[in-house]
Amino acid sequence: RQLVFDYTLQLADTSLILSHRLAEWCGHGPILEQDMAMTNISLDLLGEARNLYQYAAELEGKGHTEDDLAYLRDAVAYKNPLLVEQPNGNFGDTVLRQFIFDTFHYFFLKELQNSTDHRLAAIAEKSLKEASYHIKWSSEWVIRLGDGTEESKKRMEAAIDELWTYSGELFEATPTEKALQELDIIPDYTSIKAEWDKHVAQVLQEATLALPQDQWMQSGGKYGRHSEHLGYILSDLQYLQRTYPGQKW
Amino acid sequence: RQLVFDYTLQLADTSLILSHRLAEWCGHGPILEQDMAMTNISLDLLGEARNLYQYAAELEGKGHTEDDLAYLRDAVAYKNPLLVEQPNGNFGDTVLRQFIFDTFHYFFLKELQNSTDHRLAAIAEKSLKEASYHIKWSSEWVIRLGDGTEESKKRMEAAIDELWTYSGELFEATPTEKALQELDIIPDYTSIKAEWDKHVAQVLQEATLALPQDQWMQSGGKYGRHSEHLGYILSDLQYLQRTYPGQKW
Amino acid sequence: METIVEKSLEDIFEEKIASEIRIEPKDWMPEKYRKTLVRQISQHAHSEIVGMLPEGNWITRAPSLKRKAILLAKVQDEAGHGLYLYSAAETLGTSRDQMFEDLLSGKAKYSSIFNYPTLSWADVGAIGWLVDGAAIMNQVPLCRTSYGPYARAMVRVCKEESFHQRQGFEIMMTLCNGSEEQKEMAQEAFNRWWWPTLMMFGPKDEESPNTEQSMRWKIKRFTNDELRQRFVDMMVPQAEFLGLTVPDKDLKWNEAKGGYDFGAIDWNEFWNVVKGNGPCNKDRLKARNKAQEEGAWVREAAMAYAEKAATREKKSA
Amino acid sequence: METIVEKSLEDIFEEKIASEIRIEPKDWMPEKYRKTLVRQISQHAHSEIVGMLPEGNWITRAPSLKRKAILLAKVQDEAGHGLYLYSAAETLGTSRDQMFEDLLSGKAKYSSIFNYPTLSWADVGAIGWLVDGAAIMNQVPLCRTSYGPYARAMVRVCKEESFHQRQGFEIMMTLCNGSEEQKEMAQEAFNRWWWPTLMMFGPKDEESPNTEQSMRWKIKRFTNDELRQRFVDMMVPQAEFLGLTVPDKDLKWNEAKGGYDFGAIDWNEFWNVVKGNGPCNKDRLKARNKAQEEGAWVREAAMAYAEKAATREKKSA
Repeated sequence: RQLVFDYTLQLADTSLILSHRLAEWCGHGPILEQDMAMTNISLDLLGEARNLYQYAAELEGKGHTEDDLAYLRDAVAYKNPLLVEQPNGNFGDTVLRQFIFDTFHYFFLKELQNSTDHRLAAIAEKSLKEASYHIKWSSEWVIRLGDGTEESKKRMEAAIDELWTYSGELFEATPTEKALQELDIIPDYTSIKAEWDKHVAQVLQEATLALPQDQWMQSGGKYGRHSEHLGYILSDLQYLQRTYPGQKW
Repeated sequence: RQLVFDYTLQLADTSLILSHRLAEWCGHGPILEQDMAMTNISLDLLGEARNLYQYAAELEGKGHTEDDLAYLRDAVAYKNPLLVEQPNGNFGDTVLRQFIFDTFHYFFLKELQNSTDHRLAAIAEKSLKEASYHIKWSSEWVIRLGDGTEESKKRMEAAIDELWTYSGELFEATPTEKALQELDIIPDYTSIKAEWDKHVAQVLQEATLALPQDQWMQSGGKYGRHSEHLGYILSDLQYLQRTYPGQKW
Repeated sequence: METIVEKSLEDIFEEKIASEIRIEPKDWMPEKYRKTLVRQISQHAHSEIVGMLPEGNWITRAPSLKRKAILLAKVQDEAGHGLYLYSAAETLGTSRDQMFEDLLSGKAKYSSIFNYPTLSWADVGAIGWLVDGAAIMNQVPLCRTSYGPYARAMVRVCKEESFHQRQGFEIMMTLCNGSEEQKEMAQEAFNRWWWPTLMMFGPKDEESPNTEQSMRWKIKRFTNDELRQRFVDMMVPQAEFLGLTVPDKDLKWNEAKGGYDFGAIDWNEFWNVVKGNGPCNKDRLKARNKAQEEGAWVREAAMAYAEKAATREKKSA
Repeated sequence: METIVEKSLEDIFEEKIASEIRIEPKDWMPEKYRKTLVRQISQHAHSEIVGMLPEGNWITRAPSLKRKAILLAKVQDEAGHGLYLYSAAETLGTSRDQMFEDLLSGKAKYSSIFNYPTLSWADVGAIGWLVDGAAIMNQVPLCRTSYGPYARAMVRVCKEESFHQRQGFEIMMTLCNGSEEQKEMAQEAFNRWWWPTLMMFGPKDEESPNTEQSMRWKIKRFTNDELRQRFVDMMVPQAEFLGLTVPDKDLKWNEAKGGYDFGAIDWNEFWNVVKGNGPCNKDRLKARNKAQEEGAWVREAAMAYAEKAATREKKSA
C-alpha cells in the first residue's frame, strides 16, 4: 500500500509537472492551432494527475485532498523524472520533450491497463485514449520539423542534444518500482523500452534525424534529486495555497 | 504616524524591489566588474530597505519585524512605483532604469536629510553617500553605451522608449505624499524634478542620446496598481516564508 | 448598364436586410458593409487572442488543480473563438495573416479591457464575471446579426461565454464566502474592473458615429448606451448578492426609468487606453509579437514539409 | 653558453624553492612550473565564477532580508576572488580573455562540486559549511605556496572564505535548531553534499600523478588524501554538534590512527562529473556562455567609448 501510494504520487507528479510546462505555452504558441493542441495535452495530463492524486490521497488515508498533495509538498518530495521539468525552450524543444515522454507514456499505459491494481488499471485505460493522440501529435511534429527547413532541422538536432540525456530515467526502475513490478502492479520496463526504441527509431528516420548514440543518462528526479528548475515551478504553482493557507478556492 | 508608516513602507518597497531586480543579475553580468557593481548597488538598496522596514515596523507598533513587512504582504499591498519592478531586460535597459531611479533617489535623499522626521532624515543621510555612487555609476554607463557603438546606441534608444513612461510616477505625489509634504516631513517634488531634468538632460546630451519628448506617463504602483511582473517577483521572494510560516532562518 | 445592375444588387441586399434574411459570403454587399464587418469581426477575433494573456497570466498560479483545469480550458476556448471569428472574417476576403499583421503593427484594435493587468487571483473571477458578462451583453444580439457566418460564429461563442461567465461568478462567490483576506481580494478586484468594464460598450451614443449605419445594416442591434444600461441593471443585484460594494457613489435606483443611474465614466481614460497608453498595451503587443517572431521558423518548417509531402505524393501517384 | 645560463637560472629557482623564498613574476621559472600554475590558478578562478551560480540560485528566494544580504555579499565576494585569481594568473602571461575562452569552450576545468544543483535553502548552508570548509582546507596551505602573487591572493581569499564558512555553519545551526521540517531540510542537504565534498580534494594519491611534482615545487603542501582525512576529522564532530547524521555507515573512529575511517568514495561518479556528466555541467556552462554572449555588445561599446574618449583627450591636450 505504501509502495502503491509512493508510486501513484510519482506518476501524478510527472503528469502535473509536464502539464504545467505545457500550460506555460498557453497564449504564446507559434500557431493558434498548436497553441490549442498543447493546451489540450496539458489538460489531459492535468486530468490524469488529478485522478492519480485522488487515488493517492485515498491510499494514504489521512484525509488529504488532491490539492494538499500537489500544493503542499516541497521540491525534494516531488518524484517526477527530470525530463518533464526541463524548460520549454523553443517549440522544437517542447515537441521533442513531449515526443520522448509521449512515446513512453503510450506504451506504458497500454501495459498498465493490465495492472493487478484495478484503480491504476482503470486510470491507465482512461488516459490511454488521450495518450494515443499525444504520441501522434508529437511524432508528426518531430517529422515535420526534422524534415522541414534547414533551420528547423538544426533546432531539432539541438533539442535532441539537449534532452536525450533525460530519456533513460524513464526506464530506470527505482526500488519502489522494482518491488511493484515483482507484484505485477506495474509493468516491466524492458518490453516498453523495446517498443519505445522501435517507435523512436522509426520516427527519427522519417524525420531525417540521426538516432543518438548511446550516451550518459541523467537521473535523480524519481529520488527527489531534481534540477534547479523545479523549485521555480513550485514557487508559482503553490503561491496562492502557501500565501493563504487552508482556504477554499 | 499612519501617514509616515505608509510612506516609509512605500520607500522600503521601492528599494527592496529594485534591489531584487538588480540581484537577479548576480552571476550573469556582462563583465565581472559590473556584475560586482550591480550587486553593490543591490546591497546598498537592500540595506536602505531594511532600515526603512525596521522603522516602519516600529511606527506600526504591532510587534512586526522587517521580514514580516517584506515577506507577508501580497502584490496589491506593495506600494513601489512601476519603474522599479520592470524586468531587467538587457544590460542597457537595467542601466537606464537605474539612471532614471538613481537621479531621482540622489536628489530626493539630499532633501530628505532635512526632514522634520529625524529617523527618515538619518536614513537619508546614511543612504545618500551610497546614492551618490549609484548616480555616478549609471550616468557613466548611459554615456558609455549611448556614445559607444551603433548597436549600443540603438539599444539605449530602445531602453528609453521602453522605460521613459515610468519616470513620471516618481514625481507624482499621492495624497499621502502631499500630506507629508505639507508637514515638511518629505520634500516637495518640484525642485527635485527640476534637478532631475537638468542632470538627465546633461547626461543624455553627453551620451549623444535624444531627450525624449513629453509623453504619457504610466502610474499606479504607488496605489498598489502594479504591472503583472510584481506577482512573480513576490512568489519567489516570499516562497520560503510562505511555505514554512513562522520559522527562524 | 452596370449602374442598373449594381442598383438592383443593392436593392436585393437592402431587401434581405429588411426582411431579416442573412447575407452570405457569395452575396453581393456594399463595400462599406464589407469593410465595417471585417473591421468589427477581426477586432473581435483579436480581442479573443489578446484576451488570452491577462487570464493566462494566472494559469501557472491557479490556486487548485480544478481551478487550473477550468482556467486552462477557458483560455483555450478563447483561442477557439479567435479561430471561428478569423474564419468568419476570411469569408469576406481578408486572410488571417493579413489580420494578424494589422494586429501586430498596432493598426487593428482589440478590446481595451485587455490592456489592464491581472494582479490577483480575484481578477480571474472578475474578468469572468464582469468582462465576459459585458461581452455576452454585446454578443447575444450579434447572434442575429445580418451577416450569416458572423451570426453563426457568435452562436457558438455565446454558448461558451455564458459558461465562462458562470465560472467567473463562482470564483467570486467562493472568495466572497471565504476568509476576510479573500473578500478583500474580491472587492479590490471589483474596484479595478468595474469602470473599465462599463467602457467596454464603447463611447456614448452621441460620440459613436458608426452606430447608426451599423444599426441600419442590422450589424448592431442596440446602441452602446442601451447595452451599458442593461449591463448595469443586471450586475448591480449580482454584486449585492455577493456582498460587494459597487465602486460608484452616484449609483442609485431610478424608479422612473426602471433602471440604475450611475456615475460619470472617465472618458479620458477610455480614449487614452484606446490610443495605446493603457497599463498593458505595450506588454500585450510585445507578447503577441514575440510569439509571432519566435514561431516564424515553425510556420516555415510546417509549410516546407507540407510542400515536400505533396510533391512526394504526386510522384508516388 | 645558453645552457649554462639556463642551468644557473634553474639552480637559482630551485634554491629559492628550497629556502622558501617566493617566486615572483619577473623571476625565471621552468616552463612546466608556469604551466602548472596557470592551470591551477585559472581553474581556481573559474571555480569561483561558476561557483556563483548554485548559490546565486537562492538569492531571489532567500528566507529573510538579512540572509539575502549575506548571501548576495557572499556571491559577490566570489566574483572578487575570481578577479584576484585571474590577476594572479595574468602575471604568468595568460590573459583573462584567454582563460575565459578556455572555460567557456569546456577546455579548462572548474571544481566539480559546482555541477551539483542547489535544491533547497539548506543547500546554501551546506555549501557554506562543507564546500567552503573543504576549500579552506585546500587553500590555507596555498597561502604559503611558492608563487608570490598566488600566495598573496590566497591570503585575501582565505580570510573571506572562513567568514563564509561560519555563515554557512550558522545557517545549518539555525535549521537544526528549528522545526522538524527545517531539520529534515538540513539533513537532506547534508546527505547530498557530503560525498561530493569529499571528492573536492581530488583523486586518491596513487591516482594523482601531478601531486608529486607540485609538492616538490611547493605549489602544493599536502597530498589529496592527507587533506581529505583532516577534513573528515574536522567535520564529523561538527556534524555531531549540529545533530546531523553523516551519511556513511562505514564511518568510525580509529583510535590507532587518531582519525576517522570512512567509507569508499564512488570514484565513478567523480570521474563522470569531471567528464561533463554531472547533473549541472551543461547548465553551468550554458549560463556562463549566455552571460558572455549577451554581454558582448556591452564590452564592445565600453571599448569603443574608451577609444573615443582617449582620442578626444589627445586632441584637447
